[in-house]
Amino acid sequence: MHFGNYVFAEPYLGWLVRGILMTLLISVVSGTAAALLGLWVTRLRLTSRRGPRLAADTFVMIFRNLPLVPLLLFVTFALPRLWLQVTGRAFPIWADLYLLLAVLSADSGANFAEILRAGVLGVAPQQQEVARTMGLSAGAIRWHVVFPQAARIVAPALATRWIQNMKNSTMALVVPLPLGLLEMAGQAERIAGETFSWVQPLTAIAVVYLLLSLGSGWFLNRWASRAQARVQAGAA
Amino acid sequence: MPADLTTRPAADRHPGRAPDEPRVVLNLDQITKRFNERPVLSGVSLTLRQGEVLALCGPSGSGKTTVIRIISGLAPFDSGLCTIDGTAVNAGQPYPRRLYGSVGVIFQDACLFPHMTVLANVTLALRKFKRLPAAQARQRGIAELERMGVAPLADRYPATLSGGERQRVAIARALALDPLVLLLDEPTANLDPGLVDEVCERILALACAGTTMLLVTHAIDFARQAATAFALLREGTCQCSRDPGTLDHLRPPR
Amino acid sequence: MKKWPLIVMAAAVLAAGLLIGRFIIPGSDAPAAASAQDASQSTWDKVKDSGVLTIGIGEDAPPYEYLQNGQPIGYDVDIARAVGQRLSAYAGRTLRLEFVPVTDEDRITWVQTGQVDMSLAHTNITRTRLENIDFSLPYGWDGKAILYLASDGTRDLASFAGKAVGFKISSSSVGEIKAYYAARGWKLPDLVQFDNYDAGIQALLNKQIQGFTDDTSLIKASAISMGYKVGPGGTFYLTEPEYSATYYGIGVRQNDSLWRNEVNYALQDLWKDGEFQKIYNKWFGPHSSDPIPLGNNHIDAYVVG
Amino acid sequence: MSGWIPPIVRTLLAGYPVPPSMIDPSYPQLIQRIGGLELTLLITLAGLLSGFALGVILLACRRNPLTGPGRDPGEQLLGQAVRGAAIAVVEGVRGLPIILLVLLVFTLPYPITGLQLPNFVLAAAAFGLYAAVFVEESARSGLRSVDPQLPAAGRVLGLTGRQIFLRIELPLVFRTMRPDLINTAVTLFKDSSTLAVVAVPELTYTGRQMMLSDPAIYGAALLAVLILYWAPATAFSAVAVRAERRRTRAEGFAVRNTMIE
Repeated sequence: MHFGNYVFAEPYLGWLVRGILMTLLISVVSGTAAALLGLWVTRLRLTSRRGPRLAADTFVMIFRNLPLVPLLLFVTFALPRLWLQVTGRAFPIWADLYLLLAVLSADSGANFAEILRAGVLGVAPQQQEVARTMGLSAGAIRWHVVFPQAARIVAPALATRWIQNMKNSTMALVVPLPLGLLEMAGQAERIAGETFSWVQPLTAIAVVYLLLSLGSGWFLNRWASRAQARVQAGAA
Repeated sequence: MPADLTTRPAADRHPGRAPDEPRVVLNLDQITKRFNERPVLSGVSLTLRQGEVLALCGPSGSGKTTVIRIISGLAPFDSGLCTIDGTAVNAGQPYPRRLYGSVGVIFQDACLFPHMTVLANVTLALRKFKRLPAAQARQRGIAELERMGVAPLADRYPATLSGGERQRVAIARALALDPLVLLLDEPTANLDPGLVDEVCERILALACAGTTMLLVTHAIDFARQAATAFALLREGTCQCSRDPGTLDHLRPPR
Repeated sequence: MKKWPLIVMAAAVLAAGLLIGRFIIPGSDAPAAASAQDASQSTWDKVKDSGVLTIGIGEDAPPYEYLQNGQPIGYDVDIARAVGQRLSAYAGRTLRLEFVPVTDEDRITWVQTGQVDMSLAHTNITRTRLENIDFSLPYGWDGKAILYLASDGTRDLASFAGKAVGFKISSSSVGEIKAYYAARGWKLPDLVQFDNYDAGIQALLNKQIQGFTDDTSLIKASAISMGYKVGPGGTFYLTEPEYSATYYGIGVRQNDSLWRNEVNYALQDLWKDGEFQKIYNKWFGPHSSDPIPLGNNHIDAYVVG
Repeated sequence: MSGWIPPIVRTLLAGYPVPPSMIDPSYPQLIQRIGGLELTLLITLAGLLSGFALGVILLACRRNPLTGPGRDPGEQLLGQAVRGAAIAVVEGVRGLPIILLVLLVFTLPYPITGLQLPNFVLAAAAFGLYAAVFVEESARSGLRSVDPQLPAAGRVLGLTGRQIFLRIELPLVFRTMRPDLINTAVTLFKDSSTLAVVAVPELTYTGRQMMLSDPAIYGAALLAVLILYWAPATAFSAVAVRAERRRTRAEGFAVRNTMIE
């Protein structure tokens, strides 16, 4: 038995650092894409036109209630097969990263949309009316009046969901990816595979995750409570 | 309220009005509106000329706010004709685009955008609707805020303002767009008694400066001071006159 | 938010605890208390006393171990039963054989931690593994090659330089293929980690990767179980030559030579009276789906040695 | 085509058969033999029940009476320690991705305690912890919404702090927690799919094995799995939304549904 800190020795430390960077990349890219998707879907859900509204509602209903692991398994195994059969070209393995990002964005996007809708409904109706009498277009009303307020009203929920999205990047564990593209959990599994011990790599990434989620949680919540205080006091 | 304004009868402010009166800015002709099969307005007609201040009074629930919402395009109506600055608004048809921004509305609550500074509130439409460059919009915004006496608050957020200050900012925001007519929907109804005067004072000043306004209010005394014409909305119809006595029906019996 | 300082404090304590935990948690996954206490006692004594032999059997990996009609069968399972029978004879009592499924990640660890007395999970004898556990004499042998689609035409190992090649996680193939390519100055393949043979083969069918590598018997058997043929006229080919030769051993606890000897004796006795060959021929003989001739690696001399 | 559908469905619902020789006699057979959707549901239920109990315990630790006024410094210190531990557990579990929590729960207990537990128990423990955090949080926000006059009234009647917590506050809180509990159940149901990573033969793992090993089924297996997750999750979410709406209406909020176009 050896009391090692081999996780902090090469090459494992390098793998871990790489994994941390991939985790950050995946969570920031998918989080941003999800935020934009969520806004767009929210806008469609609240229009009076039936078609887009139905499509957006369906999107939210589907992706809010699908678990990520089987969804990722389905998408990263069935879609490349379909792509091959339809186009006759191979779907390269590194492009699974895009599928992963798409699934994470769709999942978080649907949840963002649900949260944002509650926010939009929380914006006083007169806010839109007064903006309209000022001659602002529907788009300008959305971007400058409704969405900024909606986001602030539900800021704590958005912050929580953003962190959830970061944590969801571990779902990449079920996606086959080249070693260079593995995120933290994948690298931990790789280290465990070579050292026959899960304890150290898992403990190491658990600490990193705690620091990431508690740290970003602290900043996001501070931002959220300030933002929320402003719109709530102002709406009175 | 300053003494000189309270003591002067409103009608005296336009002595010797010529028979060829100023052009009509706003004309409502037999506007009807039903809500859930219940008639709210059953034939409202009124005329507002440039420089006039029309006080629209009526008991609660008589449809005063509905009139304002119809004029500003926020609510549809069933029949009749609404003409603003020569442009007809027809029943059941979309509000003409060229009228956007030419009817300023002040709601009961100031309805400032809480996520923007006071100045940003005022300049938003200047930049996004009038397409003014940022510097010019800012200049214009500051000027309007100064006119309302709230320029020092330009960088504050609405949540930190008093009710009276908010309402003054809201007026500045509406005036920044140079509206043909300003619709005020009980601008002082939700204010603490101590804050009413500062707002009334500004509205009176606007009246003196010749701003065309439609003023919906419960405060009959204030209406008499500010207005040059009076309208009483009751049972879905409207009765207009230049006689301040029109409003007497509203006085609670003593 | 008045609660935050407290929460941050709690988080800091937790993080510090985990960091300190790093120094008291051993490098291996063995329970600190259990292994210290058991160090003096040989596994053989423990097995004789309790009458129970706990055997780790690998996860789904035909022909070594897989489920048929709900029963685990395969080469490893048969060897394990035969070895258990011999050990019963040595112990003078009938040992109850308890099979515990182990994953490829667990098969080394669980021997280290004593969760299983021995493990037969198509485990290659490698030096890194020998640093953590001991192995019996080899009871099977194979080589490692790259599986690829027959539609690509015949390919040699060099053609996979820089290409996407899948491997099974916790397999020794990843180290060996790197060493083989590095020794020849070829660009390393872009290695992709799979936790399942079938997953790798499906990705190969999807043309997401160009090859999948591991012990040839394992990947062949997986492909066959999925209904594909490997070799001329089949869906897949295997590269020739193999890039590494491998021997399978029964994993036993480190530095417990009494126990390892008993296991080795059992294997040797099986060999001597021909039972080993019978089991071997059942799975790898000329009539099996994936024949590997016995003796091509001089295993006989090694086992009896 | 239709010939293989019933076996697929049967396997997805009940899992692959487990050989008797791989069953540990020291634990009930049921939890070792079961698989597929049944196992998923059983783990959800076990996680929810243990999570509820653990959540209430965590909440009680967090509000323990030792930190109250009139306690001597030693008790205060102990109370603060208990409270800090409860907060550490809650924040720790909340800060970890569920896959990582599952991996930790499946990996750490043996090296630390030397205890060998069947997968089902470990899965229930992982999801019990996961659910406890939701329950604790929901109960805590529920407590905040309890009219402060009610505990005060209890105090006037001579109830002790514990009696007030158990008899007055908790029953009131449970009523407001109902939508959150349904949501937690849905979350557990969905997130139990992460157990596939540690080879627990629940629905996702079963579907994945089926997809990978049988080219004739391939994507259809996981499509079926997705539907088996989606349909109950959607139904229960709808129930939660209704419960939420009832709660909101009880609190007197109005809901508006349109946006200016």
